[in-house]
Amino acid sequence: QTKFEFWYGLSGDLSDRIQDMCKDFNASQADYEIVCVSQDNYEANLQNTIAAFRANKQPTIAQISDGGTVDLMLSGAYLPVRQLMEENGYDINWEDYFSGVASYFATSTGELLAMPFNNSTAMFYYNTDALKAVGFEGAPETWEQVEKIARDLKAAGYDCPVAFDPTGQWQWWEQFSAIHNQPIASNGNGYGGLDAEVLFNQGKFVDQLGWFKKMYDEGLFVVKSKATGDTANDAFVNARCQMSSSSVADHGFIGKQAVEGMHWDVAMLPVWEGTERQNSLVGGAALWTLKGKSAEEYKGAAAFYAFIAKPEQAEWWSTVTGYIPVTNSGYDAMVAKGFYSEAPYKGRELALKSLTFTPPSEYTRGVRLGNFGAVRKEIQDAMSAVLFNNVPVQQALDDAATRSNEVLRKFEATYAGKTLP
Amino acid sequence: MIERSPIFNIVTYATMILGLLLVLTPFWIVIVAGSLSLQEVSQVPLKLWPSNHLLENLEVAWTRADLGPKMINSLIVAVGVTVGKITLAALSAFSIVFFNYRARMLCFWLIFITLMLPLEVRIVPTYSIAANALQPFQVILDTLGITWLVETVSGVRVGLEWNLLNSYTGLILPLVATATGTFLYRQFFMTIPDELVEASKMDGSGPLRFFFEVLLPLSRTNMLALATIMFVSSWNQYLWPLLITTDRANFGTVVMQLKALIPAQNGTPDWNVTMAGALIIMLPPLLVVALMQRWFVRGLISRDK
Amino acid sequence: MERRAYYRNGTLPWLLIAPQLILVLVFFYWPTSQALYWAFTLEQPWGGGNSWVGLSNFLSIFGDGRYWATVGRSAFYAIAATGISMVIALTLAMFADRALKGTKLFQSVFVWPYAIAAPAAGVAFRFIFAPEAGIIGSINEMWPGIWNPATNGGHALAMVIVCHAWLGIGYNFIFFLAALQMLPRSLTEAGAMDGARPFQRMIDLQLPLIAPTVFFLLIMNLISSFTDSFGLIDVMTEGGPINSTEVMVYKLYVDGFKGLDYSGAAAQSIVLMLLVIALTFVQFRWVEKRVHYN
Amino acid sequence: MTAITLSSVKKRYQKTDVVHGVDVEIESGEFVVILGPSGCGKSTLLRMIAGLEEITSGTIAIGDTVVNNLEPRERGCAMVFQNYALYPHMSVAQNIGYALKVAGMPRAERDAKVLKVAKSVSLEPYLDRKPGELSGGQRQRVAMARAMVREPKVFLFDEPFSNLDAKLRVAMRAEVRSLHRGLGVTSVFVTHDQTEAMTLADRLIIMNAGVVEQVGKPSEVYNRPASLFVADFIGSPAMNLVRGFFADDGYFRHGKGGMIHLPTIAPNLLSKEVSVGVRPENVRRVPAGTKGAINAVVDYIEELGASRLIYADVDGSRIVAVDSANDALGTGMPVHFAFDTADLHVFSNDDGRRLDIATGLAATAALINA
Amino acid sequence: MTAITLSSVKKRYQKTDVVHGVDVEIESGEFVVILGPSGCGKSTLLRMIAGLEEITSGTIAIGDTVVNNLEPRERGCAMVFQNYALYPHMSVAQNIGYALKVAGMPRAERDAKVLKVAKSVSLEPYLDRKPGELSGGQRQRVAMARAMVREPKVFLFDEPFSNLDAKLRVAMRAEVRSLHRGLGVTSVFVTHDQTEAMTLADRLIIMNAGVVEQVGKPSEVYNRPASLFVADFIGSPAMNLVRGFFADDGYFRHGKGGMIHLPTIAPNLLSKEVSVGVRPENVRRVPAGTKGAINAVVDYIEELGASRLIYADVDGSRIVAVDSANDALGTGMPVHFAFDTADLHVFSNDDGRRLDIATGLAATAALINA
Ligand SMILES: Nc1ncnc2c1ncn2[C@@H]1O[C@H](COP(=O)(O)OP(=O)(O)OP(=O)(O)O)[C@@H](O)[C@H]1O
Ligand SMILES: Nc1ncnc2c1ncn2[C@@H]1O[C@H](COP(=O)(O)OP(=O)(O)OP(=O)(O)O)[C@@H](O)[C@H]1O
Ligand SMILES: O=P(O)(O)OC[C@H](O)CO
Ligand SMILES: [Mg+2]
Ligand SMILES: [Mg+2]
Repeated sequence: QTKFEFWYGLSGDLSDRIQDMCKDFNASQADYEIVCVSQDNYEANLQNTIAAFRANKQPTIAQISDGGTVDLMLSGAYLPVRQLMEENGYDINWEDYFSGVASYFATSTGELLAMPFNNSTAMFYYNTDALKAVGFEGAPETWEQVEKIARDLKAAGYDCPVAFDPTGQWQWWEQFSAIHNQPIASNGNGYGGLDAEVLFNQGKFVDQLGWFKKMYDEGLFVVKSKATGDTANDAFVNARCQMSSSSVADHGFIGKQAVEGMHWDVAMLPVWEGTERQNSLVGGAALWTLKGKSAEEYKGAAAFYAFIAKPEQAEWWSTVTGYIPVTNSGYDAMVAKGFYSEAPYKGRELALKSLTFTPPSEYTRGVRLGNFGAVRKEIQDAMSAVLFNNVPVQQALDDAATRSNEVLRKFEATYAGKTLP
Repeated sequence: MIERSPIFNIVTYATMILGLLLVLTPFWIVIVAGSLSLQEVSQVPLKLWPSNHLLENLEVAWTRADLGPKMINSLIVAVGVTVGKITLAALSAFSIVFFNYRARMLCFWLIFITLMLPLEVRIVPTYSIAANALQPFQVILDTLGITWLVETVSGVRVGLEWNLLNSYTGLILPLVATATGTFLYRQFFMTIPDELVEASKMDGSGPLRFFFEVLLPLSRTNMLALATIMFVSSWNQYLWPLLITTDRANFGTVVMQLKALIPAQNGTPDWNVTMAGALIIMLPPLLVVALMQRWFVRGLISRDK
Repeated sequence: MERRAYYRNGTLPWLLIAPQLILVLVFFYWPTSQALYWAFTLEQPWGGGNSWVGLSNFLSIFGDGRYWATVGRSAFYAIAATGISMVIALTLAMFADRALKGTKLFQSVFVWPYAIAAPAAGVAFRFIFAPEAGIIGSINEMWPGIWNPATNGGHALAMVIVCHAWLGIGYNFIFFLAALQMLPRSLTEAGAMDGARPFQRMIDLQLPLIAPTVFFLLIMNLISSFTDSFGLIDVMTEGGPINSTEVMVYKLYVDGFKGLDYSGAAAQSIVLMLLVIALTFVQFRWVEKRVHYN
Repeated sequence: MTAITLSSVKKRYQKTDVVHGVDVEIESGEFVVILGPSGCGKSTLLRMIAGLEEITSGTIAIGDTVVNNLEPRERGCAMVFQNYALYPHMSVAQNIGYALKVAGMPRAERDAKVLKVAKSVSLEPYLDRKPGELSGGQRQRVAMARAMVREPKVFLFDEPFSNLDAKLRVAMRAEVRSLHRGLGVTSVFVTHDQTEAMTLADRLIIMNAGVVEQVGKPSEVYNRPASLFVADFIGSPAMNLVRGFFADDGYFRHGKGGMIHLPTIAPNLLSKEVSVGVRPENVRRVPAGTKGAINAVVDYIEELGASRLIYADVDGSRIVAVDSANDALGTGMPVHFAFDTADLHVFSNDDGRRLDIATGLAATAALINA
Repeated sequence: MTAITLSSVKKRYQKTDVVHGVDVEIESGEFVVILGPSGCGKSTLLRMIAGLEEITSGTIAIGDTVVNNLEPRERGCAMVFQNYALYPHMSVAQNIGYALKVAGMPRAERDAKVLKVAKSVSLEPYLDRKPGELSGGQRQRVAMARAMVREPKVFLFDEPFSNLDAKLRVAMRAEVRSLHRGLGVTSVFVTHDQTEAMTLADRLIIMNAGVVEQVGKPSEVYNRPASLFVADFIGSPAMNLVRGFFADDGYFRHGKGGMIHLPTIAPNLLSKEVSVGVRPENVRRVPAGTKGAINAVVDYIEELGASRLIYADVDGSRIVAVDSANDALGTGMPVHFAFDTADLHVFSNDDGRRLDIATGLAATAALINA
């Protein structure tokens, strides 16, 4: 029996589900034993994987989020998943994978480098009881609506109309940019080469951040984060905050944790009135196979990929979490079953709708920036600085842009001579 | 005591009581919060008197952070580091103080200067050495051409590798080198009168006999003091285990688990459980210090820089 | 005093010191030399190779306003934490040294913070200072938003510093008390005969006489605030909000391990090392030369 | 005038009584030395006078004031400590002037006073040095200057010379004495060195185990020790003391059946258990066959250069004699001693007190070997 | 038989010569004391014999074996250290038996031997105590027992009594001597206390600054000091030494123009810069007007109990005399001294060596004030 490791970046409830999955895999066959290790979050997993790789102690499989894609692509440390599966005799219909996923995790020629696994997009959660109480029925679709509802809620004595987490740059910035078709970086968000420069200090996000600030100052946005000791999700499920934005992956968690008697629903991220909504970005992570392992271990990894790609397995995963089915056929099957038409899963189909709202544009197929984690951190800091320290929006974003470009230049220099696959 | 001035005595007691409050308040809050129920702990203002949920909170914290095996790991690491440090420190100090060889001061300084290279500042490269502790030797062999020589002669490639990640050895070994311990032992050994060495020489005993039969028994107090300090500091290690154990389940230590106990990672702000967990984690070194206080203080005093 | 009683033996001393020397070379000097090397190169995060870039890593950190902000913050942190901790410990030690009845009890409790792991204290203090829970929660209830370390950098830094200072009380207390108790009793008595009252004796006699200890602790505390603050910050604020609690050691960890900038982090390591060495050096020069009376 | 009065002064630490009730009066301007073995309570007594130690019971008065409840600074005493207790971080001038500074004396006045005192003990050239840069003798002088500058009513010294080497000690003794002669301040000086005590004291207080054994002039204490303890303690080599009793047959019985003829011994001593003492320098060697001589056998000889000590055995009792003869004398050889009865001291074995010998003893050697 | 032979033994530390070339032979069974001031190299010499210090040049032989290159344990010496150097963590029995244990002697035999030795120094009741629970004298005895138990060929003592109080020191002296008498083992004893040296030694080695000044019996050294250094060093109070020269007018000139008549002085000394010495106990007080008496003025008096020391000034030279008279005498009063020329010592000021006075001097007081 061959043992191999799988490191992932999920914790809490999602981590427990992965452990279930690993158990099932181990039970399903006798040749391999997968050891699944949680590294808490995506950043830590990327960091630990790198450290382990440098130490020649890497796992066979690492779950790397969207933001780490370029870091992996240039690392020279992975085995393309297609090659892996082919070599091990698995025939996968790569065309079946959802196009948004492919555009993020595949080469420019469309070859998937990593195994799509848990994919998502950002959603807007809202407490229907509260909204009703201030006379709003249905889903908020525009930020104008959100602002009004928030005001009404405040007036009605709700402390926290909208939960805002400045470390949630993914939903508040990346996804905002995508659905409003705003560039994050030049070179088509970096797809055109490592010499891309960030552009978030121009365009709509500048105003958006200004709006966040206004909302925050009026007490309509309330900061809920790890640092405050009450995360946005916690605040939402406990009805302390009435609206919140986060991944569709949390749909399962919210359903389970929402306090007794609370009614809530989910919507696509709002847009500003008059905006032509674009498709949102694929989030979540894919599974990368790392170099330097034995053929046996690769066999095991391939078997594992095949296992999670099985329709019933994929369906189970989507059910217990909130992640979207990553293949078109999987999605169709679930729709056909009526999965999305009933609570508690109703609403999750909006994620797919959001992802496929339009065909991907130059700025909505994904982000290809090296050391993107560091750039994200800059945005988090900029948002915090504007909110908490009253730094002028433009100045904060310019500052963040300068630093981000330094990060990108350093990355470019470090990989001088290399190009994106 | 010279002055009988009651006013000054009152000032003295008042200050000390204030100090006591200052020192004890955090402990008190940890205990109180650790004994509250979830509702009680979420109340504002906080109750300042313990409730009766301590045991159940301890239990929840214990299972949530998987403290059982982590305790054992911490214990293994702390004891291992402590024993290792004391041994190495005693041996090195013995060598430096009781033998007269040219390089002894150089050796002492080599060891002593490491005081100025705390783990935190050399964390990045230290991690890589932990991945292969024999790396320096490999590099030496490579640069000397020995690898090449052996390879051409025998066809075998010399690949020295000793991985310390995710192992007790890795958690312990890099922490075992100790400038403080060596320094402390050296200071103590220097107070051993020359005559005692000479008496034992006249009695016919050699250096090792002297070390085991005279020096070690005499340094018992120091050893206990050192052991206390070392135990506390190794139990309380945070960054190093955090870095070199990717396999937390098997090699994690309790202190690393603290972060896992902080609410917001698990949903509800159950600070009561967090505090109960913190209590468990604080307790062992606190007990050691409280029990060893006498020696501990004496040992530190004799250090006197 | 130099010793004169030595053993003569060729290999034994080397055998005795070898284990420690090897550990020191492998785990201290080798990594340090590596850091030194990296500081002059651009190292690929996945270890695929590196290129020599001379001083550019240093130039880029020195040219970075945020780095200097971190340096300034570290200095402030170090001075504040050291100051608070030492003043409290010294005051307690001075009074404990009077050895009134029951002092022993106080004394043993004052040492306790020494035993606490920084992250554990961090967790406790985080709760104590949590804006919506614990004790501060009630103050916030009265004046909403008056205290919020999650959004206010100043509050966050203050919280970390207070915790760090608290942790140092035990260690500083022991040393101060030891130093005070090592002062000959007759000096205090001579002071009393000369007519000095207790408080005046503290200022005129005890304080100057324990100057070596004060200085030793000052340096040890400064060094510890520069290096040991990691666990505390990681548990309490992770450097936030907006880097307002990011000190040098935390930044180099963040840049190196989180930012995957091994080279920049190595350069920062070197700077921090030099700082610590400089402090230690100052201590040796100063303590030996200035504050020592035989 | 009485400068210091101790009445039934007792000191008890937790459970141990250390000073058992001392009554002494010290006259104004007197130089009194407290002498006694280590641990007998000398320092404790001195420190109670200084106010550094609480008085368990009894009273201490300085001048006419009972000082029991006064702080040290209010008693007008100055003290010189055994280890000098100089402030190591202050210069000599600052050390001397500290008391004045504390008292709030203006700087100029203070400086002048410090200078004057420093001159009087020849410390002028060292005023800017730290104590660490001074020799032992100089430090000692700083300690003295520091005491003098306050112009105290009483000087207290606690073994101030015990850290000095022999030569310096002798020199400092002379200095202290001349200082006292010059200032005339009442002084109490503690020591366990009898030579120091003898040479310095106007009056001696001999203490033993917390009790005052004798108070008196040095010559009185030497010539008429009031107790066995004093007899044994004062004088070097120590007084020969032989335990036994005066039998009514005219013999003094002692040792292993030894009998010494003492025909005219006072009847008041008869049959009492006593110790009889005679100082070694009062034991004379006499030629063999001298009438009334005591016959002894040499144990060993100690050469002292100018003279020698003969340690001899008299029927199991040890007798030491100072001898300045030069003849060859060795272990096992017979010697013969005599002494004047005037030099005889008798002490009760019960309470160790001196017993007075009724007059009328023969004036010369009268102890005859049985 | 010669037990220890030192030939041109030198010791140099880095750049300082500490022992300058010592040649001494110590006879078997002899008790030799090395006496000299602090820092003169006594300990160094002793430690070279013990093997604790390397010999820079020269040879040391014990018996017939040159031991220069032998380890301490191979030399058959046992040593008693100044601070006893007992193993604080071992009981008395273990301390005494440690050397035997190291030598691998079986337990039973060892115990028997330890017991025997312990008995011989009356330590039996204390065998189970730790050194910390013993008095100074008992510790000293343990140190001695530890040395004895190995039955060494040579005993070495390095100021073994200097940590004891005066009384105990005297007692221990007697004990060491009786021990030596009993065992007859060659002993070398280092001290800087002359009384100790005088009373213990068969022969004295007087050292100064790394050089042997004189080797001889105590009485020889006292009565005929070979050098100025020895003359000044030996004897307490120290010999009166007056620098000056014998003029051919029959006067010895000294001090502030002082002149002493010395009519029959040997011509070999004329006009040389010399020091003239006479011991205080050889200076007699004579009545005023005695012919040939020296007139002096009392500086001060030190009472010693049995006698007193008169410190007096003779034309700017200080003279000390031992006086046993009892008359009132105080500073500034005139006194008159005389002494026998036989008691006179003369030393060259150039090299400090003793100069022999040609015979034929007058037998009595012959120094007359000018
Ligand atoms: N603080 C104390 N607690 C208990 N006992 C004490 C204390 N201080 C002194 N003693 C005891 O009191 C006795 C007298 O002590 P003191 O210092 O007066 O002796 P001393 O005559 O000055 O001796 P020395 O010549 O050694 O200085 C000693 O037996 C000592 O052990
Ligand atoms: N290890 C050493 N290095 C340099 N000089 C030394 C060393 N040991 C001793 N000396 C010097 O050698 C000289 C003789 O020292 P030694 O110990 O023999 O003196 P001593 O006669 O025994 O004196 P004391 O009576 O003080 O013990 C001293 O001046 C001392 O300073
Ligand atoms: O929370 P997830 O798994 O949907 O992922 C969110 C983002 O993609 C993180 O980069
Ligand atoms: Mg005393
Ligand atoms: Mg010596």
